[in-house]
Amino acid sequence: LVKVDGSSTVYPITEGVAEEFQKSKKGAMKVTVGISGTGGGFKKFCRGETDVQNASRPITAKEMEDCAKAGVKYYEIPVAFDALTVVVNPKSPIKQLSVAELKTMWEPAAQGKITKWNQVNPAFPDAPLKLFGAGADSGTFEYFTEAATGKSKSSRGDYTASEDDNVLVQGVQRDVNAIGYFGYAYYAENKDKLKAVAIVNSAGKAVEPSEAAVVDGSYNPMARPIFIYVSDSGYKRAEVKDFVEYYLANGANMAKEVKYVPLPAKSYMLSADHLKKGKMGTVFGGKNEIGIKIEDLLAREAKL
Amino acid sequence: MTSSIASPAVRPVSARLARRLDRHIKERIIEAILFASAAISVFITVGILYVLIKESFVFFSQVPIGDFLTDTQWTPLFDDAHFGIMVLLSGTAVSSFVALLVAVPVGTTIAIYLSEFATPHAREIAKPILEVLSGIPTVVFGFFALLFVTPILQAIIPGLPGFSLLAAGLVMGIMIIPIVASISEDAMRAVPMALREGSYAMGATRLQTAFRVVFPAAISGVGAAYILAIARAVGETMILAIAAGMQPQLVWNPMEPAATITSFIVQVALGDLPHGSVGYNTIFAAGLTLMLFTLVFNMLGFWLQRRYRERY
Amino acid sequence: MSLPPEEIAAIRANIASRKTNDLIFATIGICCLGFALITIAALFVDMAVTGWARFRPEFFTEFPSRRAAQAGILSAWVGSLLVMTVTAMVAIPLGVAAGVWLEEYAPKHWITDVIEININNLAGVPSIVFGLLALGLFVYTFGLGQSVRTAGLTLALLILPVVIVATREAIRSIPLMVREASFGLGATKWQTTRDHIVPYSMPGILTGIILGMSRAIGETAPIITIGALTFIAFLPPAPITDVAPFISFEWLKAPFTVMPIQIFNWTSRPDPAFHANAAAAGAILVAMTLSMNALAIYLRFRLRRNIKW
Amino acid sequence: MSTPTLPHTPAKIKAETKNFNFYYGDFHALKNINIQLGENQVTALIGPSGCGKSTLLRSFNRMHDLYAGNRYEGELILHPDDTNLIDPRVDPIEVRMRLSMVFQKPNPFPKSIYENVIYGQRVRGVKNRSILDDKVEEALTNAALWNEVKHRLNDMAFALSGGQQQRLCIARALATDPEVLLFDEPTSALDPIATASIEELIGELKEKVTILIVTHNMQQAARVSDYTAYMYLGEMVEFGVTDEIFIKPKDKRTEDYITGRFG
Amino acid sequence: MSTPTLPHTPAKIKAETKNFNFYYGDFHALKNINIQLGENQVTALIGPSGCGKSTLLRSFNRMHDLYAGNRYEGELILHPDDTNLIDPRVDPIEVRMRLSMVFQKPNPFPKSIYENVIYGQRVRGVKNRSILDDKVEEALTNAALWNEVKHRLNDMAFALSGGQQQRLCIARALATDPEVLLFDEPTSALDPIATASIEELIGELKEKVTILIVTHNMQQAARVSDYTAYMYLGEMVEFGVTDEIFIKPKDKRTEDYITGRFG
Ligand SMILES: Nc1ncnc2c1ncn2[C@@H]1O[C@H](COP(=O)(O)OP(=O)(O)OP(=O)(O)O)[C@@H](O)[C@H]1O
Ligand SMILES: Nc1ncnc2c1ncn2[C@@H]1O[C@H](COP(=O)(O)OP(=O)(O)OP(=O)(O)O)[C@@H](O)[C@H]1O
Ligand SMILES: [Mg+2]
Ligand SMILES: [Mg+2]
Repeated sequence: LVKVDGSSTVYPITEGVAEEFQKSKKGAMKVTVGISGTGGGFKKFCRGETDVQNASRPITAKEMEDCAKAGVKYYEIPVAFDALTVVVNPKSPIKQLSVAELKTMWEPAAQGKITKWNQVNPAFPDAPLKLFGAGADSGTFEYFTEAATGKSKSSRGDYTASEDDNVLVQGVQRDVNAIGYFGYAYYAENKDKLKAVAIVNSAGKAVEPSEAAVVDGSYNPMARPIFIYVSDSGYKRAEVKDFVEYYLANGANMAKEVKYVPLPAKSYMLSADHLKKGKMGTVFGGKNEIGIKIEDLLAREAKL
Repeated sequence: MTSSIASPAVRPVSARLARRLDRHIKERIIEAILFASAAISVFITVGILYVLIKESFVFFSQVPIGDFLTDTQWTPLFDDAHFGIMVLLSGTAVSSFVALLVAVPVGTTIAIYLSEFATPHAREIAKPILEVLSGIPTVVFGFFALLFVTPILQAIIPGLPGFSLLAAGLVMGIMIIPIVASISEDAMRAVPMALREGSYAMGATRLQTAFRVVFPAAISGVGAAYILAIARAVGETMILAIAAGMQPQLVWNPMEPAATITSFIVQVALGDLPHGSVGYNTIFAAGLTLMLFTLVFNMLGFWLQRRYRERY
Repeated sequence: MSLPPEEIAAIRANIASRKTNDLIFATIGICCLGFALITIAALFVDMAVTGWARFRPEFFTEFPSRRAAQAGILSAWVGSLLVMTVTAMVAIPLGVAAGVWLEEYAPKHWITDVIEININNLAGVPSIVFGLLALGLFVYTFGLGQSVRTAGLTLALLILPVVIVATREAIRSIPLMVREASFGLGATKWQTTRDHIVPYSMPGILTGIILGMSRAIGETAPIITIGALTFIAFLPPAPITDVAPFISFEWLKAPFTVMPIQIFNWTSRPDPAFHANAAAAGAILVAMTLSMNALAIYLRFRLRRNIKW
Repeated sequence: MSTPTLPHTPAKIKAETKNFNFYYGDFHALKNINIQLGENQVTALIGPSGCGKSTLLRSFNRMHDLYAGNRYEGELILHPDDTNLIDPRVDPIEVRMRLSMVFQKPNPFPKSIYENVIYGQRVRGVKNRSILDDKVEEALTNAALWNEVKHRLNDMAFALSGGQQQRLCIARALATDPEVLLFDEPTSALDPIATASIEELIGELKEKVTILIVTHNMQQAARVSDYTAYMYLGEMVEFGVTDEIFIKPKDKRTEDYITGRFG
Repeated sequence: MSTPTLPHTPAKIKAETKNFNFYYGDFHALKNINIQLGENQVTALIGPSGCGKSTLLRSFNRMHDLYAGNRYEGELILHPDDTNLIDPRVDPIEVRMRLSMVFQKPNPFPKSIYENVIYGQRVRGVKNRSILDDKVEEALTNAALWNEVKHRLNDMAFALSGGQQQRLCIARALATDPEVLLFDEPTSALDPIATASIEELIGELKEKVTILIVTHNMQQAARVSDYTAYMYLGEMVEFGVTDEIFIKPKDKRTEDYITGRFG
């Protein structure tokens, strides 16, 4: 039995891989995939309760410490890129937003104060601001807060929070004044109901989320790599090993299928190499980094 | 169970009538087993309180109880954490109020209709069907609220957001109609026929008999039904988690989305909080609050129900 | 002492106006009843229509999948079945024994009062609190994990009050005469209970059990709390094995999913095709609870007719 | 046994049945009953348990209409209107306003004494307080209860003793100005002293209304009634002046019952 | 009134009470009762409602043990064991097997006729089918029911008429081979014909067992019993040969009751 848990963002890829994996093994090997959020999942992972951890952000220093304490060693495998997408209702006049504007909207100080669009930017309509966002236990939340407000988990609390991104889709779809954020896949599935907002990147250019923009790195800071972490003790078991190998071989296709941006083939090979050589640990040093590009990532992976 | 007192002149007991020890022991063992089964329910309660209080204790050692009760923000999992339970209580109160606004009048009317107007045949059919309504899984009701009722409401009330206490409360109200109807109807039917006959014999109509005699006579049972309905509304989870928006804000307006105690707990449980974090303890503190409220309502309902049982 | 005609006319007018009120109220009553009934119908029809395309045999024999059209509810219904089995095996004996003790054995005593008040209270405790109990006690303290047995136990505790109350009501409807007749023939208390009290109250007890089970099968919140929102595409180990002793209880420890969780999972997917799956599964779940309720009602009618005191 | 010489049948008839039958569903509970209630007289119904006494009494104010499946047949005529009370065109509510009933067990409403007495007026929509006050005093006086309760009219009726409750129920019935009072074993739940006071009251009430009383107690029938009907298995075996029935019953079955040989 | 010349007290005593008292909690229901049940004779208990007849009867098979708060005092002796039945060392279950009770309303179990009759044997653990079969036939024959039901022993007992049900209950009691049969108003729920058959049956049964019967019906007491006890307000007012009690009661209260002057 392979136990996978963690991020809801990574879930669709892992679920697809698990499904195909079990089919290919004709049911001889079993996989469970839970959705506990990246943070919740890491807690379990670092207690040794799960074999594979879905993570929509790199492991944090605190989590590294927990894992170390429990003697859990792990492999870090980037599996795809996700573009965090800020969406509004199709009827909304909003076309693009800057990181600063996002910060005004979402920072804790905004709680109860920033309640109208025109408080964010006088050019915006004089209409109530309805916020929808990820639940506080998800990697999406941590990444977005860090990208938008500069500090992980630093967010106002008075918004509709849900671990269930579909709830957010529903919310934004039904309310002209709504704005929300979630993984690209959810936007891709609901393109007809939502409108993606272009984000002004570090170069000052407003970029809409797309596969190409992610690959060329222009969609920043909202594009991010997503990972799976494989515990060393788990990897010693044949079924986990098989599963992870299967994952590396089919992850790219699966990512595409569920509307994520796959990494270049080189990256999967690199990870396979790490596994073979027993290269464990993280390349992030316990820090989440915003706006990292694929090339940077590959470069670091190679150094491990 | 034995209550006899030996006569002063002690007579020998013939062997044929003497107490049989084997039988006695066997009976006692069985009684002990049955008692243990009944006593388990107490252990469940103790277990619930133990778990809730233990984790809440940890929680309150980190969060001052004053903040818990007076803070007007509820952001326990954020960087800038606030723990104002009033926020969740307001959501619970508003949604329960909306639910009762539906369930009490409709349920009571149905109860009076079934008990005083409908033919026995119609009652025999209608009551079980109604009870089925309360048996429908609440997750189904939740999506019914979100995908069916909310759009209808939005068509009626233009400014209504996609998630609202109103929609969730309405559906919750529909769900608890059977509780109100069924228990009130039982209470009204427990009113002796003699009272009804007394009223009819005075030339009263059905409606007059129902409202002037039967309803007042059954009032404590009906009250118990209302209170059980409140307890049910306060404890309802999935409908609110799905349709009310899970937005922790201090609101008194049902047209707004909001989080309730229960929906907060599932929301956090969905993310599966790590054991031992403040967040984990938070759901137990919220749970304890919920438990205390339902306890009060249950006691009140129980007391009322007992009172009307004793009356006749 | 006959009344003059104009007075009779006045009386008739008075009666007529009062009867109009009767009629108005009866109409309102029927409307309220209709409102409740129509809601059930709307709910069911809405789901059945949305999920119509998914009602195929494969829907029951396929595991969940990321492709909506191929996804089925095999692991969900099997999981529900297994969890219900555990629930029944725990709740029925405990509940019936407790009910019997309270009605037949309990002395007038403060302990009895405590137990009685306590059961009434438990009946009103929100299901999510049972979920917290399970999380804190079963999952973390006893280390039972997020398994079939944890879920089964949790739901058993949840419906225990229902079974107890049903048992008590059923026993209460047995006349004192029957007990006295049995005792009068020299039966012991246990013999009386076993030969008369339990068999004669069986219809009521069964009804209570079924109602309790129909509630348990749709419970979502406590199961979510113990953490069962998981992709499961396999079945727990079979209870019967081909090696001695041929019976295995490994399935008790297996991870699982149940119908309401599967529904919840599907509805939270971005692809609307999954909503049809959710609706179909929802309709099936409602049909299951409805038929359990119907069975309970039927039993209540049928079996009680046989025994008339 | 009031007047020494009563005719065989009542001289002035207030109500009567003609070939009256009653069915509880399929069960034929009353068979061809013919009885006349003399105006301002007391008629007693006696007979063994289950013979149909209550059934007959309750037919007079259409109490059976409250339950499904019951069926009347024949005629049940109220004079001087000469109306058949069981005619479907007759409104049972109107019937009950004119023929009031007092039940076996006192059944006051869980309301104040005042509200109990006035209930019949309330349901008619009377609101004028002074009319109601007058009615209460009149009815309670006629029910021989006024002096005992006049200072506590707002107390709950349950606070009264059994005998007082029964008199309250009589007052409640009187407050609707009925033409006929129907009593179903009005004293069987009461102690001997309360019983005596109710019997005395019945003697006084017949000055104003016509009374039909069901009783199990033959002594009581003998004491209070002018005419007596003996019923057996749904039939009226014998009907006549009370004294005659008790002293020289014509029917063997009546005699057996009265002498206590069976029952 | 079977034999013309009975002694004032029974010649051979099967069971008796000596200064027997009984309390329902604080309520002193039986006061210093002294009564002797003659072997193979019928003793009747009469008295107004609530005087304690049932309470005394039920003391004989310790029925009161089933309810909390009840208390016995004095002696209740069964012969020839010469054992005080209310001694705490005595097992009430053994007592009930030897003194069997038949209740006011027929109360068969909702089981087959066969299972009803055999229940007393079943609780003793008798499993041998042929013994059971014999017992059923014997008991039903003695209860004068065999011919009516022998072809339908597996039918539900509820399918029988009221009188048959009561005889079935008697058969059920007989099947335990009791030494004393206790009847609590066994015919009050039955029609006259069924009553007559039960009375006849009692006459036959006393050949085999000692019988104590409570009845409301004085004619019945006179018809079936050898000795009669008149109880009033928890006391035994008079006890003696039935004929004497009915013809020349010694106590004024007995006389009043028997002549129907009260009650
Ligand atoms: N609601 C009913 N449905 C069917 N049968 C009934 C009903 N009420 C009474 N009966 C039957 O009708 C018959 C007459 O009943 P009724 O109550 O009139 O007797 P009664 O003479 O008043 O007896 P009692 O002295 O016991 O009050 C009885 O055989 C009774 O069983
Ligand atoms: N369980 C009890 N608890 C308290 N008091 C009781 C109980 N049972 C009977 N009594 C009282 O004991 C007295 C004797 O009752 P019992 O039943 O023996 O009377 P009875 O002579 O059999 O009357 P009836 O002819 O009405 O059956 C009555 O005053 C009764 O109210
Ligand atoms: Mg009657
Ligand atoms: Mg008695």
